[in-house]
Amino acid sequence: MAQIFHRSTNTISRVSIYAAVFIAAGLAWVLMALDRSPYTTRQGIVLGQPVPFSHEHHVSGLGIDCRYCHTSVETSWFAGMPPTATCMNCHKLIWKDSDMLEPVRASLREGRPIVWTRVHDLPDFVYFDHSIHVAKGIGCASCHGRVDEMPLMRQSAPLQMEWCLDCHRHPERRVRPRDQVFDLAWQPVDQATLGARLVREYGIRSARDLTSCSTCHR
Amino acid sequence: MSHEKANSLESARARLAGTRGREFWRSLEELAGDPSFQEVLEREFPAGASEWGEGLDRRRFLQLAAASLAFAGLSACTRQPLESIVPYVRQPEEIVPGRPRLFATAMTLGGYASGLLVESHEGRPTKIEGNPEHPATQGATDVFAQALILGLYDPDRSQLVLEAGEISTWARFIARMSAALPALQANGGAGIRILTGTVTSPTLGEQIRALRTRFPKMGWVQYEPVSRDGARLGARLAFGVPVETRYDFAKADVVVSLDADFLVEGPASVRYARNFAANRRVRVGHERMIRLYAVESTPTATASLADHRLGVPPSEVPFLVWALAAEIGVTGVELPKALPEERARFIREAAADLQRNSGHGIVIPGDYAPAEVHVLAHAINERLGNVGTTVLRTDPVEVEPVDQVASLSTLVDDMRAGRVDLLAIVGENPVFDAPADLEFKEALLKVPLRLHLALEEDETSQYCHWHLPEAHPLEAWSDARAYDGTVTVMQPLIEPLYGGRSAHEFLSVFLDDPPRRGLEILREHWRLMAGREDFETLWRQSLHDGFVVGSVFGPRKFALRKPAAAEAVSAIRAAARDATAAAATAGGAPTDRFEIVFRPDPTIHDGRFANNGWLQELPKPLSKMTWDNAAYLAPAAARRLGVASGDLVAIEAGGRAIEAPAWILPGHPDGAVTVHFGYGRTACGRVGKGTGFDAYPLRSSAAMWSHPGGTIFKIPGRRDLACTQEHFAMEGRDLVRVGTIARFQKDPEFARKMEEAPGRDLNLYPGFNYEGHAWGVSIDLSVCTGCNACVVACVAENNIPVVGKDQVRRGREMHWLRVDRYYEGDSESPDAHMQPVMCMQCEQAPCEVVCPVGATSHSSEGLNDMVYNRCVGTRYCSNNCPYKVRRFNFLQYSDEKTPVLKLGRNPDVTVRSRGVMEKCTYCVQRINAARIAAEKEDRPIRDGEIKTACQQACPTQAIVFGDINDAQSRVARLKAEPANYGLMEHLNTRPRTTYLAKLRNPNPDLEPEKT
Amino acid sequence: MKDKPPLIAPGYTSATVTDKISAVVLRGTPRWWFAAFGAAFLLVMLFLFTLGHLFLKGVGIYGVNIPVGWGWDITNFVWWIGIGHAGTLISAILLLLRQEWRNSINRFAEAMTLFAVACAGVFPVVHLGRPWVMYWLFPYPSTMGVWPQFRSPLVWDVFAVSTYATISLLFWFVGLIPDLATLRDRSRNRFARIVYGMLAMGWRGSARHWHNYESAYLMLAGLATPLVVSVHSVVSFDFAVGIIPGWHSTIFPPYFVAGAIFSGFAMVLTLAIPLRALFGLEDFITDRHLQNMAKVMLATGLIVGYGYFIEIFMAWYGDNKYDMYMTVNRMLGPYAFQFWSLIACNVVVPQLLWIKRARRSPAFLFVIAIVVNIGMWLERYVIIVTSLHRDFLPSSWGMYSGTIWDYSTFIGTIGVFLALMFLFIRFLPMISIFEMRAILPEAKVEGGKE
Amino acid sequence: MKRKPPRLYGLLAEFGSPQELVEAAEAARSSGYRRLDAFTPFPIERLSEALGHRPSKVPMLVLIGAILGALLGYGLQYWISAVSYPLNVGGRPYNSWPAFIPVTFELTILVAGVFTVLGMLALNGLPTPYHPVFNVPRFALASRDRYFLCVESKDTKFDEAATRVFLEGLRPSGVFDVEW
Repeated sequence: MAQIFHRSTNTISRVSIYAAVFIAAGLAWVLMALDRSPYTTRQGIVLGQPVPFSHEHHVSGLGIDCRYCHTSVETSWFAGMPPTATCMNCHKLIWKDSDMLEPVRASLREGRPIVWTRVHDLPDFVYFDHSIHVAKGIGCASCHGRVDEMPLMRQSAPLQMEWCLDCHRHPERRVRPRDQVFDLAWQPVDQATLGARLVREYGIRSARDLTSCSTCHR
Repeated sequence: MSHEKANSLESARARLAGTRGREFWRSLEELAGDPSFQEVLEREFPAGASEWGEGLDRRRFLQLAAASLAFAGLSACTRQPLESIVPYVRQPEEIVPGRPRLFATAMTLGGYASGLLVESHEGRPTKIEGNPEHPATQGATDVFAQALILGLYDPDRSQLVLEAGEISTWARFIARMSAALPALQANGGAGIRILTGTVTSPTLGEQIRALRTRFPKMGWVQYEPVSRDGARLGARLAFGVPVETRYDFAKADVVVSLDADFLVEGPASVRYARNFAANRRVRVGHERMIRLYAVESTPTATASLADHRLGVPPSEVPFLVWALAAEIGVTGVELPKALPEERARFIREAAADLQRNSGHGIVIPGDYAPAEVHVLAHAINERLGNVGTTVLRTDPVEVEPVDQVASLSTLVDDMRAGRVDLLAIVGENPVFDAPADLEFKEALLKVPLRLHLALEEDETSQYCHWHLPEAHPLEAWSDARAYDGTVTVMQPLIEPLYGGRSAHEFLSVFLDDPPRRGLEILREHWRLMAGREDFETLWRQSLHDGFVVGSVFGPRKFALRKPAAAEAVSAIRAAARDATAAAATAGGAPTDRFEIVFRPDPTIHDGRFANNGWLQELPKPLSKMTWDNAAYLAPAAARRLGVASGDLVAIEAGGRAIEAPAWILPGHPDGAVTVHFGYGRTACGRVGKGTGFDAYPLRSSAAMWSHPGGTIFKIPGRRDLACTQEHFAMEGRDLVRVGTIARFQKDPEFARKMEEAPGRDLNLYPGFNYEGHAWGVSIDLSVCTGCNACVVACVAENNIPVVGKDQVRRGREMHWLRVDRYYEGDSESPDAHMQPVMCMQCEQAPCEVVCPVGATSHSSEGLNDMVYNRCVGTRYCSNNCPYKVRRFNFLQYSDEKTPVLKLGRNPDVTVRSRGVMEKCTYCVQRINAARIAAEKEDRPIRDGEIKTACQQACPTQAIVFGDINDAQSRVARLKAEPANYGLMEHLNTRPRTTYLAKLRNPNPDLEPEKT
Repeated sequence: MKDKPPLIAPGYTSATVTDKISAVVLRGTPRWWFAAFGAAFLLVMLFLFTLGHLFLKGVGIYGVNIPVGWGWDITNFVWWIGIGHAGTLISAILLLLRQEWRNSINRFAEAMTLFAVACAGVFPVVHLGRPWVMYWLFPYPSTMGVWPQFRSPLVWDVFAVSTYATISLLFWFVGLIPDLATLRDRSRNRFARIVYGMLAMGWRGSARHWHNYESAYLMLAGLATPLVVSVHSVVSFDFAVGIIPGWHSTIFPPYFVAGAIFSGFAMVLTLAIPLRALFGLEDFITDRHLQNMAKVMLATGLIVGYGYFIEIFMAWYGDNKYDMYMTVNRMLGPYAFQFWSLIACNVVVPQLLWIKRARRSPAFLFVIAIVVNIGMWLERYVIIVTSLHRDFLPSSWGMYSGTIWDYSTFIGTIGVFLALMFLFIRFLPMISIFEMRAILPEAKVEGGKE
Repeated sequence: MKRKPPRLYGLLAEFGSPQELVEAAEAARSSGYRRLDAFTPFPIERLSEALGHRPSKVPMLVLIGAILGALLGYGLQYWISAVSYPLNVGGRPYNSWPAFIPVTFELTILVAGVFTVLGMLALNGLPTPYHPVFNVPRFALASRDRYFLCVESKDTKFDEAATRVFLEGLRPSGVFDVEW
């Protein structure tokens, strides 16, 4: 009987068997990476907006407090989006004929709301409440990042469940004094002791409470 | 074949006779092994047929085959689509985005108002509660109030002004009217007729008065199919003047109900239910119960709480009242002769009991009982000295009480005689629901100009020149009086979705030029009422509270006419004579002869709610039937007729006949058949079309609520009825645990002893312990009337979808909370027991253990969480749930296509999609909201701060939710009661929902205590 | 083997055995094969169509409801898994027991196992409300940070079934290697030689090969034996772990396993009898094989019957009103017909196998095998449906019946099964050639070292 | 000292029956040949003895696999249920070990099984699609009904001429050169 295969096939066949294992593992890894990649989470991606609003300019530049625009952040699950009127409070005086702001003026003129693209968008089956997080001393920056350094708004955290869980399991790592909540630049001196103390003071519930499903899902 | 069926039922009867004592019997037909029941059981075998949907062509085949392959390639990577966020241009001051607000308003049914609180999210009303401050209704609601929201968003509501079927506008209509009016005004408006329902609204009354001054000769007709003519006429006969009677069950010890469903039906029912329950609850240390005797011509939910029940054909009721009056010793009344002993004894004991408790008794006649019954009831209460304590008489609440049938028939005569030039029908549907003998439609067509203001394009609009969309109660300004006279404000929560206008605005077209808007009209009239000075404060106050403080009618003395009772008795005699005479002449075998009882449908009322999916799918309190009505028959009667539930029968009365499916209703008096109005709508929305049969054709102006001489016979054919509970026996399982108060006093723990529950230490594993809150619910079976308010409340609160008749028949209804109904005792007059069942939130939940993906697990506070977005849909949890309270989205049930329906959904509860399991969560969204509020204020959650939707709606406050770790909480104290027991506790599931055994308070003389 | 008929008809040599079996694969395709495969393929298309409709409309197209959350879907799953037991059992346990007669049937029994398990695997997926998230049942690091819930028998199923599928595949393939070498060496067609050559991985039948091979084969058998027992036990846990009367029963594991073997052998007979006729292999799959299998069926059938009996006995003896009601309801309730026909199929009819003449007649065995297949399907149907449709609260009792979609899914999987089976017998030796050689008289080697 | 590789891989003798082969193998071994291999259509126990093979290492690999599988199985479940995301499921403890046994068992079997097969292949140096013995045309019959004995040229005692004579002495039906 003549040989069917060439000598080289010995090596090839053996190598390919082991290769297969690594290829499979590799694929799995790629999938998982993709699932956590900015492509999926939109982390750090700047989305198109009708008006190129700069948090950097308004917050660090002009020193406007978060609550000036996001009025209901302390009272409602929804932080609140400023109505056109709020913008115009200032912009009827300054930059009042810049083309950039035309959509805003138009909105007020025609009574048509400005349609922004959501940057931080949780799935509809997740019930996140701004007011309680603020009340328990979770700073804006903890989730939204250094907004004061963002010329254009972008999502800074992955906003995926494992990320939420991380904080619900270890609130002491994120909690800050209530009066520092809106200070985006605030840095802890000794978070370990501070966190432990604040968790006690603010009566932040145990991880077992905070990781119960119905805490966020209903 | 009807013979053999009869025989099989006969054998059932025989076997039933054998059972006695606390033995429970099984649902009739099954016991009889009736083949037709097997049919009901083997629900249409090739069910799949209906699933084919659109026809199957090559392309669809390939499409499907491809889909199945494509499915194989689904990857784990899911990316959310971009969403936009749209702020206000100018944000209203008072609105905090994301925070719901509550507004006080009201709804009317049969003209009477009940106070409501409506929850509104960014201007979208989403949930209705009772207004706890309202003096009349005190925060309780009935099913209709709960379902009002769906009616508001009903996409089938009429949306266009129609002139002769052509699209038109309000402006056009107004122009036409101002053109037409002068001519009509010429003869003092003699040709004008306005047809409304019962009117208690002061403002509307005022407007009509104004109209009359402008058109002195015009006619105002009040008619609605479900009204209280008997009561009105009775009052007139008894006192010579219109009198409103209301009852205070809080002070009563003995109640005799004469064909009255007073706990579930009628303008005052929710309040009556609350007071009655308050007086019937038994707790350690407070061990007295109000006693209820019920005489009824058709089984009612109220009677499921009765200690003694007597079912008789409607024609017998007057005799029993007569006998009662005689026993009580009402002057001028002596005992009727030839009363069967069993009934005589019942009346005798009831009378004795009443006399023992004179001043603390109530004899309450039903709204649908004939005038004579009301007269005698007045006399009896008078004689017993109940008047002033438990029975209160006031001026009429209606603006102008009239005999509605009489006023309608005069209208019809006028129309026939051509005396009517313009008929304005305001919010009523007489073409559909007027008594058949009047032949309203034919008369209507003789009227030159016919206007119709209504919520939907119904049977009447078809025959009117103008159809005008009416504003929904939640869209309009108005006012109305509650049953006790309290003036109640109705304020709009939302601009009319479909450009509708209120009755006020409609009448204003004939009054003012230009017509005024509702708010203006209302304020104007109120300014008159209030008198100038403090008007604004009164207005603001009333808007806030939802009613005018102190507008309740105080009780007054009315002199009972001496001869009234005697007259009533002779009237009864006369009626009986006529009936026998009629029967003698009437054809048909005497076995087929039946008295016919007419009732409004328990869920869709007189038909005005026919297009409300929530109410259509709501099981009827007693038959548990959905999406249909039926001819309810006594088992014995069915046996004689040889019919089984679902078989078609023809019912004939007064020369008119209808076809209806029969339904065997245990406890229904033999010799009578009950049919419900409201179904068989021919012109209504998609939901109501083609449901049930129309019973109005049998109704005549002479016999509005019962017909003495109808005939029934079986005809070929069946109608498949969608019933949510097919098995009514407890199979000797201690599900509803019943005992008399005597037994309770002897052995308070009797209920617990019925089935041993394993001790808490009996466990392979160490259990979890719950520090902090531990939520639980207690349900008091002694006061549950099975009125279903909790069910609809749950549906509204939790975005529970409507699945339709077909799916219900497949056993796929979605109600998280159901009211189980069991029968006990003899099939001809059994005791009915109601048991609300929702998720028990078992501490050792069988469902959780078997979920492969952990989609259901326990919260740290002992809630059995259900995470819809994690569920893969194995249904294993439901299989393993002993209470079968889990519901599965077998198909895409929640409507995602109709935008307007989305407005009404509760934004705090996920809308479930196809393929996921769902169930009661103790309204966890409310728990979380309350917790967040409390934690923001650094305070603990107060007991009673959280109310589940079912608890909030419950008229009798049978459901109590709270923290069982807090020994002082109401729920904890209830669970400490000896009568407290858990359902299926022997399975060691440790349910967080427990029940208080159902206690009865029978009269020892009528029912000696068994030992 | 005194009076016993031989395992291989006399007169065969290593050469003739090799040629006869490999001929089936290497010689041209018989006409009937195309017809048969075509028919099976049509059913496969029906299957795909049904799946498509299912994924578009939802699991509601099936008859399932509340209270009966499982119906045909899980019934079919358990039925197929059960059938999937004979293969590994024959190969593994009988190998350990040195039952040489297994050698001529183990190969296609194993193939049957694989295909049956494949069909079974379909149902846990299609019965889901949201099949597209089925992968949540596997432990992988998701962005949700949540995992499967390992207390659930369904997760045990996932592991049991996938393990069983993998091990059966390995076992089957290892068994194939020497025969693949044979085909490599015998086939004239170059392409075939390359394919078989690659699969054979250069097997040379060297003494060292055989040395390791045999020990590995024995090891696999040793592993597969407890596995095969565990798999159906785990499947039975789906029910036994539940608290529903009629499910919550400790005897389920043993009698499910027995039932599995019972139905498995039934299916082997159902396939073997026509196959040996079609390919004229009566010399290798002799009547003695059929009789042995008949005896196994009789034995396991008796165990199953005992299971039924003891279940009823315990309901009465345990004096639990819920169990008692369930039992009576099974026997006299709306599903009494299904119950009694299962008793007839699984307990009564197999008793005919006591008769020697019955065991000797292939036609008769074939009929009995079919009957048992039906009976075992009914058994699962009765266990699932009658237990669920009336459980604890009478208020929630209901009825169940399948829909045309239930039927088409089931028939579809039968199509898949047959299609795979036909491909197998066409392209691979359906009888293990080398193991047949090994039991030839000429294979015996006398004498030896002392 | 290095010898240039011999011309042949070895010499292959063909026999008609297992009996003859076994005897030939014993003879070859007793006359001092060590680098021997025999090829047969089915396993023959005595052949291994004749060629003096040591007990197979497969069982050891199986044991290792089984242990790894068991650890992996229980470890996975424990970590997931008690460490990674502990949830109160039906009041059961986080580490409800009785419920974790089935999966542990299945993984034990799975890993052990995979080790068995891969181990067997590895020990047999498979896959070897190309092998010198395939150069001998008649070797195709090794998978049918012929029995071969091969003396490899690597054998210290191997000498092409002498070995051929020796093999001829065993009365085979033929002796062939096995080209590299």
